[in-house]
Amino acid sequence: MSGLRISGLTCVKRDRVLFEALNFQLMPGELLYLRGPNGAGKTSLLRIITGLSEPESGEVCYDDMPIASSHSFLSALIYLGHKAGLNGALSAMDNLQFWLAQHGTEVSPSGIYAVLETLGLVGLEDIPVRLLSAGQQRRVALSRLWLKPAKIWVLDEPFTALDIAGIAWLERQFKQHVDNGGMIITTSHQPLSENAGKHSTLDLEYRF
Amino acid sequence: MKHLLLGIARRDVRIAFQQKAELVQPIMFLLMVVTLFPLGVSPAPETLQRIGPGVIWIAAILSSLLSMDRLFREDFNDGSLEQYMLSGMPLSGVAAVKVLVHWLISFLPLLVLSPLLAMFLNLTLDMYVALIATLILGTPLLSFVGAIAVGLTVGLQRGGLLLALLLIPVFIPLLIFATSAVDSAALHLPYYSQLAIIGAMLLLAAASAPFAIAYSLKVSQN
Amino acid sequence: MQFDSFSSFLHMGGYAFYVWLSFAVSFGVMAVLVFASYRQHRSHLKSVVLEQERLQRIKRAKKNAAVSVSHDR
Amino acid sequence: MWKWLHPYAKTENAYQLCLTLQPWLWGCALVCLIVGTVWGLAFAPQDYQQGDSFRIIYIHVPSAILSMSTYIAMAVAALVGMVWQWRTAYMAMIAMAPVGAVMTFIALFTGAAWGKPMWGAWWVWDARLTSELILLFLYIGVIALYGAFEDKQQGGKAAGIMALVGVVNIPIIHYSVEWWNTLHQGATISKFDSPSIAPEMLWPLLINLAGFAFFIAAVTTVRLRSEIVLREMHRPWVKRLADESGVA
Repeated sequence: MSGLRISGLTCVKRDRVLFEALNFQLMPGELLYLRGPNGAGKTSLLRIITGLSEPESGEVCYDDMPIASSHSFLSALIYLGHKAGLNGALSAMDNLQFWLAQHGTEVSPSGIYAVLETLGLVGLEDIPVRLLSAGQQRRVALSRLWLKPAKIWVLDEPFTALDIAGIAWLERQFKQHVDNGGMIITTSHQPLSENAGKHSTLDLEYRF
Repeated sequence: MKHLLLGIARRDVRIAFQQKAELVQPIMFLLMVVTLFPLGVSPAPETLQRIGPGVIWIAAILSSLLSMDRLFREDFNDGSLEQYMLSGMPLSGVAAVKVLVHWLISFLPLLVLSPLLAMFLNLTLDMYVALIATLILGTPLLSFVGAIAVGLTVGLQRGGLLLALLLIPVFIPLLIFATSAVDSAALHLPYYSQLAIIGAMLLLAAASAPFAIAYSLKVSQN
Repeated sequence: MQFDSFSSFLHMGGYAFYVWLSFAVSFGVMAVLVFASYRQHRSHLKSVVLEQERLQRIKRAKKNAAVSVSHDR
Repeated sequence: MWKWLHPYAKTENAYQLCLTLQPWLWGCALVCLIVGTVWGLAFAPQDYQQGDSFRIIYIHVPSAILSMSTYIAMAVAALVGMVWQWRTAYMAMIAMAPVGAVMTFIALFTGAAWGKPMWGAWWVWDARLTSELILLFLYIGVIALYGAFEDKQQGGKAAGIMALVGVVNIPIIHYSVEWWNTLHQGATISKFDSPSIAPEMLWPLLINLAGFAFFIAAVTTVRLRSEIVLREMHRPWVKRLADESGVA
């Protein structure tokens, strides 16, 4: 069955067990809200799910295939970490065009301009990214979600540096993506409002 | 393959040319280090000719250590490295392309500058021909092997000096063969065996380094 | 005139290569400097114009956004 | 003190001043350079020792002298900028740096080209050429430092301090290189003493010197104007200027 299945996942960082024997599933059309205090291992879990980090033990499968050997997993995935993944010397347009070239997705420049406009970045597309504010850089990073057709969104603190209007707007987009059969795992330092629609939660507690 | 070229190669070239000032710095460092030797040792043409090859190669290695750090550090710090890993492109391919672009950007100007260095150190024409041959074969080797150490130290805050400690011992064979090639050119002796050895080292590095770099990036990324 | 004929002037007492090379390179580099300076001046002026256009685009976008918000209410 | 200069601290007046001075500077530069070069190349007598190769002196000596004086002018501009907080002074300093670097390069190249027939090698570690090369490194240091800063205001101040440090070091470098050269006198064969200057040889040299000086001043005004436009980008008079210039 399609979807993400995590079984028996254990992660140890600097010989401190963050979580142990974690099992959960994420089905298409589901939004999973990952909650837990700082240092509970939320980011580490997300990185293991995307395959960036190796777990101590356990397995992450997509469509019943381990993600390391699954071809369709990476093309169906978008990961946005704490770092925006944008090079300061390049402009937002350049950064996104190169990112799309790396992921083998064809989007016309006008398409990119349109997405940046919906994110309220008109006029800021061609100046070096380092001149943008943290919130604007976060919006440029977020614009990737609508540039590459991907089902799985793995987002680490996507709301940081966004203003209130931005947060509400992003939550509505989550709801829309989930309704279209997408899957989202996200962490957030503030609870999701009802804009984001129904969502399941997973709690990680801090272990000494 | 197209993704690699369009996504990584053009991007690195674009970034490098956005910061033109940084392109010039390793070359000026090399020129200044070479200028120190006549002032420090002696301006006598014979002495300069004898120490010339060694001076140029040692200066090239030191200046490469300076510019080597820039290979992955920027991408690691701003998160682009994570996006490379999740882009479906083979990480070893990404590493190979980045190393080649880095060689083009920082070592090609060195080759262009080498006639000036040869003039400063009073090298004869045959010595210069040998020098260029060793530089063309040797500098990509510097880039490939250096990139492995850069991949390992990219996660550390102060990786610069540690990089030098890691790489200088590894560069010693290259230094020995390159300088001996130029010296035997000075004595009009054939130096093809030295070039062959450097070439062999280069081929070995070109074949195995990308995978080692990819692995070291995964290790420091984890 | 120090030289009896134009060809001996060009010959420059056997040092033609060095004299003409240094004069050519010197005036060449100076010409490049002048050209680069004027080009830089033009490009700075152009960047001012581009900056102004960008600010207009941002203002217009804000105005449209304000107009569209008022429609929603 | 210097009150009459103060209005030019305002960059717009400085811009207008450059505009008015520029044609005159270009005029004088071209006239002096043409007269000086033609006179030096064609009409000045041969040197009894070096023959006609000494004619390179008509470019080498002016550019060598002016490379040094441009650096000193840069340091003075930096000092003025620092003491009286004039932004225009810093901009003038930055405008001068590349011009001085070009002059130093010309002095180096012509020195090497002049040395080749005499010593048989394109480059000899002669005292004057070596200190000229080190001066080029000082220029490149100041330019690279300014380029490394994003905030041009801060970059100007940093480059200014570097220029002052450089100007203090120039005599030290000069005499230590001279001493180093005498130390290794046996080693090198550089009897680079300039030939005895007969009066009719001297005139074209002085004219060329003036020509080069006017050239430097003219290029500096051009570069200063472009620096002002860049640094005062958001000022209304610059916006008006950019529109009028029709560089759309």
